Amino acid sequence: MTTTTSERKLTTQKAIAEAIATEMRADESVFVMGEDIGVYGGIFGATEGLLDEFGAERVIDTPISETGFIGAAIGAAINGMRPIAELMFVDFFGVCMDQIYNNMAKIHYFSGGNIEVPVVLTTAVGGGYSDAGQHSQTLWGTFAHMPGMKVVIPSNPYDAKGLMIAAIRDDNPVVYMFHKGVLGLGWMTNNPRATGAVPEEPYEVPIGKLSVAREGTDLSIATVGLSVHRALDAAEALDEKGISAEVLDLRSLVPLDREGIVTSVQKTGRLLVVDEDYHSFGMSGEVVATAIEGAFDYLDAPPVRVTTPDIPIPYSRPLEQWALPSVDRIVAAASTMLVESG
Amino acid sequence: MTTTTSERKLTTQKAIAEAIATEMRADESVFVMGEDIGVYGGIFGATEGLLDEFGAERVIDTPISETGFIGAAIGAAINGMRPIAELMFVDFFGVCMDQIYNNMAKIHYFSGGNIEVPVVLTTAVGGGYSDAGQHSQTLWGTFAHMPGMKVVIPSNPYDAKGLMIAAIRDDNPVVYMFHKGVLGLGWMTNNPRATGAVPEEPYEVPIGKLSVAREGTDLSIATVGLSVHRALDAAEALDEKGISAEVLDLRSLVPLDREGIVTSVQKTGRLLVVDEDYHSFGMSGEVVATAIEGAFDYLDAPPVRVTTPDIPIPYSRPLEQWALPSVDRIVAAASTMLVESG
Amino acid sequence: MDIPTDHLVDMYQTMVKIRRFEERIREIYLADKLPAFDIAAGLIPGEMHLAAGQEPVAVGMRPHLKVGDAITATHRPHHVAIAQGVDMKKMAAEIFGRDTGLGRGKGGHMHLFSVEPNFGCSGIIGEGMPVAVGAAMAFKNKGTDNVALSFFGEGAANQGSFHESLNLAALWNLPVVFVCEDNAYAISVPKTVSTAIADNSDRAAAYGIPGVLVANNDPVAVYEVMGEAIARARKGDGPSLIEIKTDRLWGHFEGDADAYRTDEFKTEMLARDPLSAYAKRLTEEGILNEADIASLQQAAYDEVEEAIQFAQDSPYPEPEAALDHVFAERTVTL
Amino acid sequence: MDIPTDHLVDMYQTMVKIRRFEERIREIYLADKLPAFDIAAGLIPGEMHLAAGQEPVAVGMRPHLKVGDAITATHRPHHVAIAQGVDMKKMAAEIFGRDTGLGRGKGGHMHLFSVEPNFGCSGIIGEGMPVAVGAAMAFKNKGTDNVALSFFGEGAANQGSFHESLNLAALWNLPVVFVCEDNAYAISVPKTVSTAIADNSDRAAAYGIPGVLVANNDPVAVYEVMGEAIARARKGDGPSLIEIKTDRLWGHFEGDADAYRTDEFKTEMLARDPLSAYAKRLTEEGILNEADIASLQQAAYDEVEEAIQFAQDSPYPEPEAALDHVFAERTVTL
Ligand SMILES: Cc1ncc(C[n+]2csc(CCOP(=O)(O)OP(=O)(O)O)c2C)c(N)n1
Ligand SMILES: Cc1ncc(C[n+]2csc(CCOP(=O)(O)OP(=O)(O)O)c2C)c(N)n1
Ligand SMILES: [Mg+2]
Ligand SMILES: [Mg+2]
Repeated sequence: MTTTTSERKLTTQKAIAEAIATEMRADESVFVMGEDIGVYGGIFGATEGLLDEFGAERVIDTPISETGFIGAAIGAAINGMRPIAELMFVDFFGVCMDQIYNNMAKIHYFSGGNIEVPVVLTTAVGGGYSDAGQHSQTLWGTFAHMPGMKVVIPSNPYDAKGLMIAAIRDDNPVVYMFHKGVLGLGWMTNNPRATGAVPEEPYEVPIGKLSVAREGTDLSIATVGLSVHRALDAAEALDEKGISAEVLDLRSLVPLDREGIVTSVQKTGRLLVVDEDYHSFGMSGEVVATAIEGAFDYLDAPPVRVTTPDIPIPYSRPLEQWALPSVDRIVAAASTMLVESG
Repeated sequence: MTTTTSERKLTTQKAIAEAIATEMRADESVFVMGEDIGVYGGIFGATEGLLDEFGAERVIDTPISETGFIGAAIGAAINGMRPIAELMFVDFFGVCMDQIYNNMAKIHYFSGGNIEVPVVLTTAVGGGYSDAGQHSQTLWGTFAHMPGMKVVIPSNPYDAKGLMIAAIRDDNPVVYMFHKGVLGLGWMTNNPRATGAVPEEPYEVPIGKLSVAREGTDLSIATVGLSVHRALDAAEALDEKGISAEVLDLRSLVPLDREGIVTSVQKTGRLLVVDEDYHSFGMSGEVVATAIEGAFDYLDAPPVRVTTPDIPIPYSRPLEQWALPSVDRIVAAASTMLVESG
Repeated sequence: MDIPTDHLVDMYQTMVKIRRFEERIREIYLADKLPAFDIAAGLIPGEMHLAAGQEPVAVGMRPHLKVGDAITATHRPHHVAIAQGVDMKKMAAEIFGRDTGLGRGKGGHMHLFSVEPNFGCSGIIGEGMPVAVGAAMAFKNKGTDNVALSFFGEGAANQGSFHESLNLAALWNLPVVFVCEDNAYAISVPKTVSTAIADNSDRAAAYGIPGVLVANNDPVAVYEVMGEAIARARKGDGPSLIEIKTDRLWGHFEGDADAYRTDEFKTEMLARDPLSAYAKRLTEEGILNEADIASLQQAAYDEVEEAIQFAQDSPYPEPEAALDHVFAERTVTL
Repeated sequence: MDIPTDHLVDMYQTMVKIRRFEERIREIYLADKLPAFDIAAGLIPGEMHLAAGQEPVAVGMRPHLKVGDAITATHRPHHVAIAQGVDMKKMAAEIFGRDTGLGRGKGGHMHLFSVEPNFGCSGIIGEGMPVAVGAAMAFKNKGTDNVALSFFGEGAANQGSFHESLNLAALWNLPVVFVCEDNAYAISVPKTVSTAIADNSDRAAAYGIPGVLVANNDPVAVYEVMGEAIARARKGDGPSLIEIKTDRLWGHFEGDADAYRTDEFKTEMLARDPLSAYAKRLTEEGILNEADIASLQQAAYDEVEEAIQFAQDSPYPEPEAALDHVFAERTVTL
C-alpha cells in the first residue's frame, strides 16, 4: 500500500467515483456508460453522483446490450472520446467478449499503431456473499491471458483512485476490475482497510507496478484484490507463529510486474500464490512460472497455490466459504511450507 | 501416439468426420449444427459427407447466430439429444462465450447433478498460414481455465477419431479443438503425420490421459495440437545433437493428466513447455506449475516455455512465423537448457 | 372466449400461492439482514429477485401446459416455477442452500433446475431464450407435441440473444412461445430509456411470426393469448412472441431502495395489484365468495409454509460437496 | 431525381477501379498457389474475400460523404474502402503484408484501418456495427454533422450485434446508416436458410426507423437511397437501415469451389454483372462514349497498378516488429 500524507478518508467505492469525476471535470471527452450507472449510480456505486454533476449526455444509462455499448465505446474512443464503459459483473463478459478481446484490444495493433482506443472497461469481480456461479467470479486470468488490454485490480481506496486516473489517461484499453469486497459498501461485509486515506488532488498510481503491502522475510504471498486482505490477515496470524510473510499486491496483471515478484522471492526464498480465480490455467500458474523463471535457484521450497478450485462458485454458504481462498487456508499452507522447508 | 494394428490410413479431418458419422449411425439422438457444415461439409471438413448420409434434419446449417445455436444445443441436450455444435473458428468465441462457459458448463453443477448437458462443441484453432489476429488463435488456455467443460485437442488421425467418439459418448460438455495444421487438408501445408492409420471400427481414446508421442531421457517437451509435431521434429534435430527428448502430447487439458506430466519430468529432470497459445496466464504456466508441484526435487533446471508472445497474431508472414513457436525455437531452447544444466 | 371456471379458480389459487411464497421469502430474507443490511448474512444470503405483481404472466399458461413442456425463466423465476408446478419444497430448500434443494445448494434462487416439470432459469439476461429454442428442436426431432416457453424481461429484449433466438425459432418453425414480462423497468432503467419502440410485440414482424400484446396485467387475458400461442406451437405452426405489461411491485432485488421510481408511480402501481383486482373480479362475477377465497388462501399458505419448513429443517451440504457435479464424475480436488 | 453527370461518372469510374483492384489481387493471390492450392503460400497468403459484383453497394455513397464520416466494413472490405477513398497504395501494401501498409503488415486484408478517411473493418461478423454507433456518439457529442456508415452482409443480420446496434442507434437518435449488402449467401448458406423473413429492411420496424430496400444491384438506386439516409442522419434525424440486393460474382473466398451455387444461378448472375450493365446504361444515355470508357478504364488500371507496384516494392517489416503496437508503448518480449 502506498503511503500518503492526506488524512481524508474514503471508501474504495467513493475513491473510484471521485477519480472518474475528477477526470470528467478535466477532460470533456471522458464519459461513462453502462447499465444502471446513472440514477442508480452503479450497482456497486462506482459512478455515484456523476449523473447529478455531469448530466445524462455524459453519464449514459444503456439497455442490456453489452456488445452494443462496449462496441460503441470503441467507436467513440477511435473518434476522439475517452469512454468508460461498465460491465456490471465480470461474469457477464461472455455476451460481449468479442468486442473486448478481438476488437478493443486489437485495433491498435491491426492499425500498426495508427489508431488508439482509450477505453476504460470497469467491472465488478468476486464472491463470498452467496451470489452463486454467475455473479461471483473474478476471471482476471481470462482477461490477462489475451493480449492488448491492460488489467488492473485495486485493493484499497488509495490505489483505486490512482489506478482509475491512470487508466483514464492511458491511451490503451484498460480493464479496471474492482472486487466487491474491497469497496466498503454499506451492504456488504467489509474489512477495515476498505476505508483509507485518499488525497483530494488527482494523482496516478502507475499501471504495471506491484506494491509491497507488507514486508516480510520468510515467504512471499503474491495476490490481488480482496485476497490482499486475506493475505494481510493471514500474515498477522503467521506473525504470531513466528513466520514473517511479505505480501505482494500485484495491482496490475497486465503488465505484470515480474521483476517485483522475482525480487521478493529472491529475498524470501518461498512463494505462496493466493488467487480467488479458478485454480488452473490462470493467474496462479503464471505467477509460479514467473518465480521459477526468475528465482529458481533462490527457492527453498516449491511454490504453493491457494486458490478457488476448478468448480463453478457454489451458492450455499458452507460450500462457497469452503471453496474460496480463506485466511485459514493461507495460514495453513504457509505454515506447512515453512515447516517442510525448514 | 497410440499404436494400432489397422493399416487403413486417413487424414485427421476424415477421421473426425468418420467418428461423427459412426456415432450418428449408432445413436439417433446425435446431430450436428453449425455454419457451413451441411452442403459445404464444414470449412475444415469436419462434417464432410454427413449431409448426404443423414439429411438436413440431422446436419443443420445455421445462421451466423452462435449464441443462438450453441444455446440451442444446450436446450436440445437437456431434452435428450446429443448435439455437436461447430464454432467455425475458436476466435469467434467472444460472441457466444456466455452460452458456453456460463450455461453449458454450469447447468450440471447448478442442478446438483440432476441434469446432464452432453454437448460436443467442435472448433478449429491455430495459425501459421497468415490468417491474422481474428482467425489464428488457439485459446485453449481460455477454455481450460473455466470449469465444467472438458477440453480435448487431438494431434493426429487416430486420436482425432477416438477422442471424438469419446466426446460424443461423454455425458459432460466437451470442447473438441482441432488444429487446422494437423487436419491434412489439401489446401494447407501439412506434416506427414496428418495422415495415419485409423481403425475402421469405433473406439475411444480416453479423455484426460496424455500420450507419450516419443520417449526420451534428457528432457520432457509437453505440448498439444500442431506443436506436438513441431516438438517431434525438434526432437529429431535434438537427437542429432545427442539430446534425447521425450515428447508429451497432452491431448486433453481438462482434465489435465498431471500425473503423466510429473512422471515424465521426474524421469528426465527437465521440462520444456511448447504452447501456441498466448504466453501468459494460460497453458504454459499451468504445466510449469504442475511440474513444480509434483517434481520440484527432480528438476535439474528451471522449466522453460516456448510460446506465442502476448501479441495479437500478426498477418505478415515474417512476423507471424517469427512469433509462433517454431522447431528452431524449440531446438534452441532445449539445447540451452541442456548446456546450462549440464 | 368461454373459460372453464376451474381454470379461472386455478389461476387465482396459483397467484395466491406465488404471492405468499414471495412474501415469506422476503420476510425471511430481510429478517436477519436489517437494520444494517448485509447481503451475505442470514438464512437466505445473496441477491433475491421477487416477482410479486407479475403473477398473471405466469399463471395464464397453466391449463394449457402438458407434461414435458419446457420452460426457461429468468433471474426472477419463482412465479413461473410455481406456476409450472416445480416442487416447492425442493425449490425453497435450494433458496435456503440446503442439500435437499433442487440443486443440492449449488445453484440458489437464480439457478433452479427441475427435470419434471421441465424447468430451468438463469442469472444472465437473455440466456434462456436459445435454450428454449433447443428444447423445441428436441421436441420436433422426437416427434412429440411438446412446446417450449421462454420467459424474459422487457430489458432482455435488447440483448442480442433475443434476436438470434426469435430468428432461429421462426426459421425452423419451432414450437416456442416467447413471453416478454414487461414490468417497465430493468433494475433502474425504464423501458423508454432502453427500447427504441413502445412494444416488443411489434418486433415479431422482424421474424414473420405473430406478436401479441397483453396491455394490462390481467391473468384472463394472458390465459387467452397463451392458449392460442401454445396451441399454435403444439400444432406445428411455429413460434409466437407475447408481451405482457405487468408490474414489479417491490424493488428489483430485496434491499433495493427503489429510488428510481416516483412515489406517484409506486402508489398507482400498488393500487392496481393484480391479486386483489382478480379476487375482486372473481367475487363480482360470482365465481368465488369470501369464504372460498379464505379457504383457498389458507391452503396456499399451508403449502408454502410446509415448503419453507422443509427447507429450514433440511441439512446444509457438506463443504466438500462443492467439488461434486462439476462433471458427471468427480475429478476436481481443492 | 436529377443526378449530376459527374456523380454518375464518378460512380462508374470507382466501380472500374474496384473491379480492377479485385481482379489484380485475385490474379496475384492465385498465381503462386495453384495448381496445388496452399493458403499459406505466395505473395498474398491467408484468406481473401473479394467483392467483385458488389461495387454498386459501395459507390453510391461517394458524393454524399464528407471528411470525417466514419465507415465500418466487413471481412470483404476492399470495395467500400476504395469507394471511401482509403489510400490504395497503403491498402495494397497491407494486403501484401508490407511495412508500408495501413497496419504495417499486422492486420492484413480483413483488418484495414485508416484515420483519414475514417475507415475500419473486421474479420468478425457483425463486429463493426456497434463501433459505428460509437463513432456516431462521438460526432453527436462533439456537435459535428458527420455520419457513420456501417456495412454488413445479409448473413450478419442474424447476429445479435445487429439487433443491439440498431436499437441503440434508434434509441439515441444517432447519425448512423446501416447498409446490408445482401448477396444472398453467407459462405454456402443461402439467405432463405438463415433468415426468417425475406427482407432485412423490414426489420427496421423493430426499431422505429426507416428501412429501405434496393431491389437490384443498381448504383443509381443506391446513390439515391444513400443520399436520403445520409442527409437524414446529418440533419440529426437519426439512423436508417438500407438493404441492397447485390451479387458476389466469385467464391466466398478465393479458392472456394463455389459448389453450393448452381451453374444456372451463376450464369444468370454473371449475365447481370453491374459493371457492364452500368457501362451500357451510361453509353445508352449518352453520358459516356466508348472512348471515355476506355480512358477511364486506363486511368483506373494505372492507379491500381501503381498501388500494386508500390506494395510489391515495399519491404517486409522486421520480424521483431511483431512485438510493437500491442500497446502504445512496447512492453512485450518474446
Ligand atoms: C447479460 C447481463 N447483463 C446484465 C445483467 C444484470 N441484470 C440483472 S437483472 C437486470 C435487469 C433485467 O431487466 P428485465 O429483463 O426487464 O427483467 P426484470 O428484472 O425487470 O424482471 C440486469 C441488468 C445480467 N444479469 N446479465
Ligand atoms: C462471428 C462470426 N461467425 C462466423 C464467421 C465466419 N464467416 C466469415 S464470413 C461469413 C459469411 C458472412 O456472410 P455475410 O454476412 O452475408 O457476408 P458476405 O460474406 O456474403 O459478404 C462467415 C460465416 C465470422 N467471421 N464471425
Ligand atoms: Mg423488466
Ligand atoms: Mg452475404
